[in-house]
Amino acid sequence: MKAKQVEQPKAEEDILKTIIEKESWEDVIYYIVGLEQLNPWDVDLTRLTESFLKFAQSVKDLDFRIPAKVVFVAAILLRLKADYLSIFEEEEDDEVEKMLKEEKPFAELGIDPNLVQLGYPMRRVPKRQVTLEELISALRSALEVRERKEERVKVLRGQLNVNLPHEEEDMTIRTEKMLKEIDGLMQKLHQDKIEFGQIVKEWKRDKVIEKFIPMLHLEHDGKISSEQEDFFKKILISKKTLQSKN
Amino acid sequence: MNKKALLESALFVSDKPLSLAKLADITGLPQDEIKPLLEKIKVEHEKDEKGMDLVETPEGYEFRIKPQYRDKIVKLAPMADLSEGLLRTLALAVALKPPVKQSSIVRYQGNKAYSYIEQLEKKGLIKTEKFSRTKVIKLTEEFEKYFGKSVDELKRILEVKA
Amino acid sequence: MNKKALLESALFVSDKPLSLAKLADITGLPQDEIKPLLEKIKVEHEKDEKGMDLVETPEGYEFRIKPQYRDKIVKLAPMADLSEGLLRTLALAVALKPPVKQSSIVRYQGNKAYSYIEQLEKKGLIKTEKFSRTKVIKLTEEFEKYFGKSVDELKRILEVKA
Repeated sequence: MKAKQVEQPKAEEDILKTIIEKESWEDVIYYIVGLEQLNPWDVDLTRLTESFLKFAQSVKDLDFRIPAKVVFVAAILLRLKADYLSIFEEEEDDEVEKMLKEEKPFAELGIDPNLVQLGYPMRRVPKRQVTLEELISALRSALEVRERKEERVKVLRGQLNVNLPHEEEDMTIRTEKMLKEIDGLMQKLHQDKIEFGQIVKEWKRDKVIEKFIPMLHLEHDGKISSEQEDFFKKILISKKTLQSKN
Repeated sequence: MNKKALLESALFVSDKPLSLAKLADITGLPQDEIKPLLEKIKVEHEKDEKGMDLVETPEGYEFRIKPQYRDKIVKLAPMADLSEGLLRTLALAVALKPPVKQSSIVRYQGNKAYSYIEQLEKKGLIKTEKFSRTKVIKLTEEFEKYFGKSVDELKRILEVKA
Repeated sequence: MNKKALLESALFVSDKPLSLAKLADITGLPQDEIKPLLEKIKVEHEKDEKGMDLVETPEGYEFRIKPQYRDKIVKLAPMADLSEGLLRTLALAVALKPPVKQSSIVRYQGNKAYSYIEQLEKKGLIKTEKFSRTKVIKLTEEFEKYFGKSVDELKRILEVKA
């Protein structure tokens, strides 16, 4: 990029005017580049900033997007200048070194830090409420997910070749059923402790599991307590207390 | 500076519901001065010719697009105020015919449902009650207001369409 | 369905100005029916007790907070907490053409830049990726939404001009 110095009085004021008038800041850059005798390099960012600050103070109703545009324009111009600097990087090594230690490299590059501070655009993030159609489609997805899950369980069962009993039955129902069975058996046998094996219909893996899991749930809920003297020994079930349950 | 206008501008710009305390903090007005002003804004927006409602939720006050206009403006705003997960929980609660056991929803949605249910309760769209060992979910008036339809009507629509 | 209310809800929910053509497209109303309704909304909002103005910009119509209320409600705006340092880091990331090496930004901002970059990443405005020994900074969709310009658009402009 050539750094042709052209006297362009009031160029910055013109640019600012363009920033305010043109809706998009790209247009501003095109405008700057398009100015016949103006090289973007020649834009005095300090002056641009000053004009902007003056403008900001003079208007009552400041469009929040204008400062955002100013930041972008300044950023792009800075980019142009940074490129220019890098061309001379080798010769200006000391210069760069010095700059690195500077507290305010922005100022060093001709950008007023205030410009940046002005630059936050205040945008709303409007949220809308969902529509009925969306509610319906959410239900469809929820049901689909469920179907896919069931499908997976079916496949898994097939693979394991284990007939997991009453998989879909609500655990609440299963535990309630089991508790009734325990109660019934205790009454029938006139015992306050029964053996786990007595409530398993058939000593097969799936039948054992069918009762074992609700037993764990009942124990966890504090409805029963179970004891086992040693591994693989009998499991004895007793009602936890004569609770005021039900 | 007009106090009502200030409240309105705060409600307009915020992307979250604003509590009375927050509104007091922003505006510097005492809460008991804010309440009647909000009431006034609310009544004004109930008119047919207004597109938004001012709604009070457990999280605070917010402007909401009236239900009958949402379909049309849906393309303009990509951000909905309920996530897909929350929406599924809600849809399930309707479809499974409230009052619904929490466990029934968990069966469909898995353990994430617990957090969704909590969030929906905070938003005031559902309420939960304990029945012995289980939680039961009910839909609220707020829910009906949100969709502009009664729970019964919604159930019917979901049955037909889903 | 009230036509004026529909227009109002569209203007309320959009984060961009809406042109007459766009409004016609959304509402299905002819432009010459829309114009007087917008005029009515505009006049209504000029009252002191309203917090927003309906403004016509070259891009279209939009609701804007009245200037006298902006200072008070600035705290509610998302990202209102971006500090000057963070903004400078962002401006540099744009100016240096993303993806930008972290070290390039540190060159301009000094060591504070590391913390700024971390904070900006947390806010979702940038993301960083490791490339061998250096971190590379990219702008995110969130950034695009915040500034209303796509990273690609930005890059194109920078490429053409730089």
